[in-house]
Amino acid sequence: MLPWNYGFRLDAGHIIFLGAFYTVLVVVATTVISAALRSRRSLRANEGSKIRWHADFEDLPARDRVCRHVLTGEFKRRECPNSFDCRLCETHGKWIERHPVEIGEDGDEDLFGMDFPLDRYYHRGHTWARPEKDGTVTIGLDDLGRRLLGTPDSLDMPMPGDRLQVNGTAFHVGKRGAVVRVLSPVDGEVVAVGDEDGCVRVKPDAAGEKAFRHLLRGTEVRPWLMREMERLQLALAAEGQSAPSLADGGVPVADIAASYPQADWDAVCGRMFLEG
Amino acid sequence: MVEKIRDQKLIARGLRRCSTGRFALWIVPWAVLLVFGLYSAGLCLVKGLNQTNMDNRFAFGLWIFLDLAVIALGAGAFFTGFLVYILKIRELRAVINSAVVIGLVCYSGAVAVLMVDVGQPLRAWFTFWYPNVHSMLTEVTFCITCYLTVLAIEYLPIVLKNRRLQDVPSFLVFEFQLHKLTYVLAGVGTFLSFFHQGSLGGLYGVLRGRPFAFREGIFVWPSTFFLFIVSAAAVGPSFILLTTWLVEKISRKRLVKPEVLRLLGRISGLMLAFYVMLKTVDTLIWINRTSPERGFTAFEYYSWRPFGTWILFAEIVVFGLLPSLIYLTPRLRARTGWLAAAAAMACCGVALNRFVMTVQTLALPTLSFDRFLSYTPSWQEVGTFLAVVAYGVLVYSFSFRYFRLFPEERDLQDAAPERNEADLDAELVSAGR
Amino acid sequence: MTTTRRNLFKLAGGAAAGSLLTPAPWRLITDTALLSENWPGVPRPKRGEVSYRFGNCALCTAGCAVRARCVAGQPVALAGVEAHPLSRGALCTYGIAGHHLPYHPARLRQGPVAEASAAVQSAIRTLRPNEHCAVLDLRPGRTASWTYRRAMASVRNGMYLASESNTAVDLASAKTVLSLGVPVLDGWGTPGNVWALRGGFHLIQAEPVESRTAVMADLWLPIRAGSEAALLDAVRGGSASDAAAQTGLSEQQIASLARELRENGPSLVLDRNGASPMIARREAPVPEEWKKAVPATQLASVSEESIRVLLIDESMPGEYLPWSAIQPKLTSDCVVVSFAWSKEGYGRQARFTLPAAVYPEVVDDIPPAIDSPAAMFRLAAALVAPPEGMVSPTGFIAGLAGIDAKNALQERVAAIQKSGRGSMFDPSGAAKPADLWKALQAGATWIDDREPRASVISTQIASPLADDKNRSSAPLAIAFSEPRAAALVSPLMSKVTNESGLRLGTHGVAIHPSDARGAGLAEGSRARLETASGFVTVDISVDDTVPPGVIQVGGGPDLQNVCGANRRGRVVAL
Amino acid sequence: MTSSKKTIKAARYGMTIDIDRCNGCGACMVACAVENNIPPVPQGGDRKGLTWIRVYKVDNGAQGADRRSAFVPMLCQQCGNEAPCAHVCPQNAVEIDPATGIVGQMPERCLGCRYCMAACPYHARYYNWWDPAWPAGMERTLNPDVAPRMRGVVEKCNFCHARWHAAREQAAADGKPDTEPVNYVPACAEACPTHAIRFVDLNQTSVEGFRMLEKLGTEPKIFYQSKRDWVRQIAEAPRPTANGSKQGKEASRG
Repeated sequence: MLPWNYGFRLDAGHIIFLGAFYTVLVVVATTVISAALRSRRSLRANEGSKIRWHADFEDLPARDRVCRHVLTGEFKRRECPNSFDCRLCETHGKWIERHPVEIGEDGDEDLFGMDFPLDRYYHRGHTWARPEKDGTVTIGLDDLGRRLLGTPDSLDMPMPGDRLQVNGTAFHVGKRGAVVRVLSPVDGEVVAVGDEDGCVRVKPDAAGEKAFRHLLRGTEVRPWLMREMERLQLALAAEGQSAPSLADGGVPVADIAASYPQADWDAVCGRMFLEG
Repeated sequence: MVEKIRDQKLIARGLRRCSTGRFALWIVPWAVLLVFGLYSAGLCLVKGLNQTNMDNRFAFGLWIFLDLAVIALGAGAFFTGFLVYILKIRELRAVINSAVVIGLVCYSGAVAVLMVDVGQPLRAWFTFWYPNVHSMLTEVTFCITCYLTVLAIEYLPIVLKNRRLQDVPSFLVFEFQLHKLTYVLAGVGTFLSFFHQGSLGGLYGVLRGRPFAFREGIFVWPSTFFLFIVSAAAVGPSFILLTTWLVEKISRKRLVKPEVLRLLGRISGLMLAFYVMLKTVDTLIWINRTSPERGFTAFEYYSWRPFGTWILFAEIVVFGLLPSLIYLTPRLRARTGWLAAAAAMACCGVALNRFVMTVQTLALPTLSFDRFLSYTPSWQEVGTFLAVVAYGVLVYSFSFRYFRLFPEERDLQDAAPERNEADLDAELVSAGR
Repeated sequence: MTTTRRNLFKLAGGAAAGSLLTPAPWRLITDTALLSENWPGVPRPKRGEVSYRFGNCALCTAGCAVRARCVAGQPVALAGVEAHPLSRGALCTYGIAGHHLPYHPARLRQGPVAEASAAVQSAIRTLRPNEHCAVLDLRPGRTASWTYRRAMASVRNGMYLASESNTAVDLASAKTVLSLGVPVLDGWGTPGNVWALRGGFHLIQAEPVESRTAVMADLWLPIRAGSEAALLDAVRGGSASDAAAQTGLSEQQIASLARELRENGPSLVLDRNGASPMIARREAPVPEEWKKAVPATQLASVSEESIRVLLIDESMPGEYLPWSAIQPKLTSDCVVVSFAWSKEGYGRQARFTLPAAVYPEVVDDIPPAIDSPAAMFRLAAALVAPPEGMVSPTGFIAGLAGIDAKNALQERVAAIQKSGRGSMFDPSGAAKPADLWKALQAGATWIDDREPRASVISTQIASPLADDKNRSSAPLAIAFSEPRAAALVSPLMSKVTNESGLRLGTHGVAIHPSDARGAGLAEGSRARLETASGFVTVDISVDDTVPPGVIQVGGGPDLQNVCGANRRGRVVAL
Repeated sequence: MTSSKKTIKAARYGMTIDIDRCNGCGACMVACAVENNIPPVPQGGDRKGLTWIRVYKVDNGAQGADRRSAFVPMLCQQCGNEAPCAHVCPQNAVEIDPATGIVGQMPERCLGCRYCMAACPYHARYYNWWDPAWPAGMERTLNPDVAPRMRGVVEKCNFCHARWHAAREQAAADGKPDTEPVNYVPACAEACPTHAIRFVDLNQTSVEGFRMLEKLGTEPKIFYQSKRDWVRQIAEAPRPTANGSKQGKEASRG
């Protein structure tokens, strides 16, 4: 195998055979090593949470990966290519230039008995972001999210100074053995935690419409929420529970978890908070 | 006590698996079998191969047959990988993970048995050290070891995807990056498999002293080289089909869309048809030229009970032509039952072929005054054989329980039979307006 | 710079990586291969300076000349001596591995010597007048035999039992040889001699089984087992039709056989108990004072229940007399002492079995073989030292009689030298060595001059054997396959017995598949072979070259003992 | 040693075996075992045995009185044209010595995969199924020139290669050109009491005779001789027999 081994002959056979063998070894080794190096690099550049979101997004069932414009019925079928970051999406850009989303007047909006104020942007992971006067942004769980988790068993909020990334983990909430990571709707640095309960004040990296382009707002909210209710139903149905269907106008109770004691809440929350 | 152990946290979110207790009940018998097998293998290692019923004439026995068969069945891993990553047939992503696990099981099992089978396992590395590059066995050894490594690396992402492990950021990231490069490994795997599947065939095709096995060659490789490649590629998908079907039956879950199984069936069927054609041609050449030239007329081989010509018929027609026809008949292919049956037949076919190549070759006398010998494996050999089976079942069971072998599984379990995706969308869209 | 742990790791890693680029580690691995060469449990042969020693094989009376290759004095290989006038460089299968015998696991290593001699002496003291103290000598014609005869002469009612040893066959002058189941080409005479003369005679082998001799014979007559006598009568002028009926040959065959024996003379007929014609053979000279020894007595002529003390010397293997023939001659309180290599043979019946030194541990002379018309005197050299506790039969028996036989061999040799008769073969090449004794110890052979006209004695052959009187109804006719009984054979004989089934082992018998099926036996199964004179446990091998109704038996003493006197037996599955 | 090999003019050692002179006594087998330190195997009969030369009893296939038998010593046929075994060994444990044409087996290199045994049409290769063991004390009779093989390796006839070395050293010591190991003869040929086995250098002497399974093209260097037609036919491909009964004989006898 090596030139100084007994019986080593440098004839055609050896050259071809060992050549192929060593090539294979080299290729395999390089693959693994480069994978290792790359991951080292991306860890350094703490893209950890981004990659986690990508992984989760990949694992989402096809039905949950649909483009926001499918929800609104504007497109027939489209799977989101940018893992819900519409800021990177030309299609979205072009589309909203042609027909911009009309934002309803401020004030609370009651959707299926849940409270979805229109003064804020909604993330598909059931968080909202509200730009404040001072240029900071408040982010928090939306009403469905709150009802899903009810009164959480555990809650680990970020520290002031922590950095948040869009679709990165904002905070973790524990409920009935399920620990759910809640996705952050914005990029930015945490400035204050919990002056409203379960809310975080963030100093965003970018301001203006573009910074919130990936979030749902105004008339988009209703169909999305409708879809979410459907998914909730599905998730519960998958748990063998009869869910409050829209048909009978059932309204999710304040603490949904409490009313489905048997359900594997881990699965339900995982599904609803877009966790793989 | 079993109830105490809660492994739910390890199970991928949203996948429904049986209770820990029931899982344990399923595992225990196999574990017992494995222990027994390891004991008998240990006997062979410690006391030597006199524990087996192999002898100077039957230098190879049950184990070599096992190796060849298992490696042929494990070919699904490389072939599916090839189809998914190189030919970009995305549908098969549904089974690729399962295929990798099967491949890993088969190959590691085969290598383990080989280590018991050789008289001086501690000298195994000599093959790398003083390789005789003209020996098919060298080719086999090199390729199989390399490919086993490749499979292990391909298996890694599947493991790292486990829910708990994913919580460790570095694992998560590494898995992500490695997954992006899998196509390279798939390519390498295809290359390696091509050669060792082939050289396993060559193993017997080159035996100039054994006219029953000897085949004329193309370049340095006898025809069996290519026959083995094709047959392996043909049966690999069948075996995946079969296992998937079995797992669906055992776990009483829908794991892949029926279309995927049908696709596997069609691919397998086409390859099988091709193989049957090649095999027939090869056999005819062998009967009419190769064998007579070396002083042996083919009918002599089949004059020894129990190896009559029926074995040839069974190999080519019953377990070759028939399944390929089933596969290629759309009406039958539509039925999962038929698919499974065809798959089973195809697997039997390749197993029979490997059996003929190994055992029958050695049983037939070459010297005119020598005699036909029969051989029955000793319980130690059988035990070792069973150990591999048990090992396979265990590894697969654990992988199935804790890793996501069938990415489509969750979607399928959501899409409850009464309401399917399409009208769900419709409803939502209408609701959106 | 400061050496942090990290740096150290880096250094180590770098060193390791770097060393991989040098041949050193790889060479190391290559050399570790040597480890597996001397695997634990594999014996390492001892080295030493190589020497060659000459001697003669004592396993049978052929006494083939042997050249032993010794390493540090220990014989590791035996070969024939080309130049030897009789054995001509040939060694038989058994002789080639003779140097293994001292290490045979079944060898006797100690025995009740004191008890034995006490018992014998008391028995002798209380001998009643009509009772005898007898020595049974399995290999007559040796100097030791003379010692026994002398000893018995001085013991009250002493008796020396042995078969006739001073007759020979003149194979050289024979033109036609009819062998009735005698393994002529497989150890009957001196292999080298027989093969050298083989071209000179026409060999007709009449034998139920196609033995190794039959395979090589010019003509093989597959006669029915036990019909030898009938065939012989026919060729001697008896009615061919009866013979044809009994032997299963055609009358023409018998007729042509008879004609050939008549016309293509001189012809020779061989049989397991003798030959015709046989010629008397002078014995090598012995000292005058020995002559007043008792003569040899044939066992048959001994009266029943008259032997009170029986001392059996089976230390040198020979034809085993079946115990069933011996036993009637013994008194109820008979003391039987056997000097033997192993428990095989008479060990089972003797009250005391004393361990005797085995070839090649003792210096002993070998009587001439049946195919040597002239007397011979040669010694089996002692190539290895016997272990502790071995009993010398001559010492023991001479001790009983109170005679001194330590230097019997030298005295005999002196007598030979004095006679001035004979010629010498000396492997070292000296034609007429000064010191005969030294030369003989170094492997030389003394060969007597042929008598001008040796008296021809026609022994009666093809004699009906013991149980033919009361025709045993046992289904199987016994046919011997191995030339002679060796109590011990080299463990390596398993190559020809177990590992290839070429020969039958000391307990091997072969029967036809149909008989095997009948007895519910299969290849390799153990069974009990029963004859009128007892039974023995045997290993069955199924062989369809053995005709149905025949059982071919191997050469172990037990088999000889049980089958020697019988023509029929049966096998019973165990 | 390798250096002196270069000086030696290549020999092609072979054998002629006169089947008509072989009486199947088995002396060759025992002599071989003695010379090459081949241990007696504890069990397994003729199928797990170790005997580099094995004498088969063959017959003309007739039944009853017309049946005639002969003995055929089978040893490694020392194939001259890329020996099947040498070709398949994965780690060069089988090497053909260009100086002698002897197909050599290196037990210390052998992995015990037994591929060579499957490849050999003459079944002349044997596997050490057992640890080599001799009765107590008998190790003293081992030949110091040949290292006993360990369990789990393949071995076979190498024309008593140790004797070849010894003979060459002897020749050198006697001042003869060490190119001719004059008194080199394998143990079996030396032991054969009937001189049926003769050892020859095929480069020096031309021999006639037939070779086993000649059509396989392995070019064996063992030449068999016989005047009997049916004996010469045994070298051909198998005589088909549906029931193994006839062959069953060799089952028991060789």
